[in-house]
Amino acid sequence: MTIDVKFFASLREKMGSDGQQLDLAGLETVQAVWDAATSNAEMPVNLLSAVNMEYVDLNSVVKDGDEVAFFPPVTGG
Amino acid sequence: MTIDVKFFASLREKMGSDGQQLDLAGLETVQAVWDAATSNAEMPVNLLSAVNMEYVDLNSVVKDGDEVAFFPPVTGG
Amino acid sequence: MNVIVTDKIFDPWQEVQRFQNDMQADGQFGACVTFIGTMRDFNENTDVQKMTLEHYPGMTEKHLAQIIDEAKQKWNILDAFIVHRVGDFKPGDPIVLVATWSAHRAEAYEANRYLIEELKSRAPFWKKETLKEGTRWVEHNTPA
Amino acid sequence: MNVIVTDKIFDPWQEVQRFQNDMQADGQFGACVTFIGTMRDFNENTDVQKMTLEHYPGMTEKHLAQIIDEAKQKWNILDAFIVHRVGDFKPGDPIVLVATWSAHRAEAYEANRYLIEELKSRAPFWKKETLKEGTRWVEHNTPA
Repeated sequence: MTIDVKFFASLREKMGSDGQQLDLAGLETVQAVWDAATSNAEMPVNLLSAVNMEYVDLNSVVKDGDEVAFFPPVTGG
Repeated sequence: MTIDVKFFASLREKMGSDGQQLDLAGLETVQAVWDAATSNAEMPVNLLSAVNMEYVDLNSVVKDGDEVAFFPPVTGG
Repeated sequence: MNVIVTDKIFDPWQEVQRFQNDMQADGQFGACVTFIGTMRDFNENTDVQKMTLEHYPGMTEKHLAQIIDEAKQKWNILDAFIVHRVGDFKPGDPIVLVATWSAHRAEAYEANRYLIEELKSRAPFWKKETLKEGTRWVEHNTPA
Repeated sequence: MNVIVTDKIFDPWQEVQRFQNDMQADGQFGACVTFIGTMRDFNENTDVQKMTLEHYPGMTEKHLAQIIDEAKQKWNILDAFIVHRVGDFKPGDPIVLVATWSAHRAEAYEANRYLIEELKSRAPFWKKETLKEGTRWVEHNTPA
């Protein structure tokens, strides 16, 4: 299945990329998407994740075509 | 001494007057000013009183030249 | 002038912008909260056609300035501004503007709320409504 | 449109006036509360010269619309409006406008505060400040 991965803000700068398309096999979680997208990089404390623009936790299961985003705490307003 | 009495809003309408100058003798209170200004009319519940534009209670003593105002609960804003 | 009492219709957005420009505090405030009270066409389940707002000239301004001083002592705000109209109103007309500026949002919100609650309980204004069946004095403000 | 995310400088007073005119609810609301967040020239005791605000297009608008829906369920408000700018800011520039309208003041205040607190904790925006000595990402918002 294909997953669209996105990085934002300081995480985007740290990764040197705003994301990528991943091809993953079988049942996967958000944590597995992170691991695949970052070659098992250590996950920053306070990292937030969203699937299809809704906040999720790392154990959420993703499906083909999902957009999975990772980003630091939000600071708008 | 001379006291400048003022009535506002529904009280002004009820009295048919926005006030008057009173000549009073000796030490007087706000209650006494009311009595003299209204010929001992019954005082409305919730009536507010001010001397020289500061809220006071009915036992406050007035002095020559004071402006004494009576009015119903305020409803601004 | 932190307090304006006027018998002319006013544009609250223009007033707050003008006051803010005059503050010359750009970059110092992170938060501005405004409250605008507007005449409704109903009150206590009755249609209201017109309203007349009476005040006690002098005492009004004095107490509005006092509550602004109190708010400045209680909260770390840069400034506060009150405009209150008197005279004859039609539904939709602005009655009062309360604006507060501070570095952080909590102070601007809390001071703003304080100002309107104190204004409503202490500033000598009185509303008289014109209904279909005649007129009535508003007897008390609704509690906060 | 109850939510606007724009990369252009905006005049919060013009926006709120335009939105209120479009509501065509004159006479129905007695209270309008607005919050305007503005860029300061200091943060955490350091001078800030510029700021860049990044967002997650799509997710931002979705969550701003969600919190407005929540506020409308929690409080009896007539309407609510949020404008949030992204891109490059200089001190004094408006960042965000939150406006709420209701018949009585308590609802407009409470819904307004709810909207800005939820926006700050949930809407995907990120601030990066330019200081004299370089740049820094703002790591978290100050609590309410």
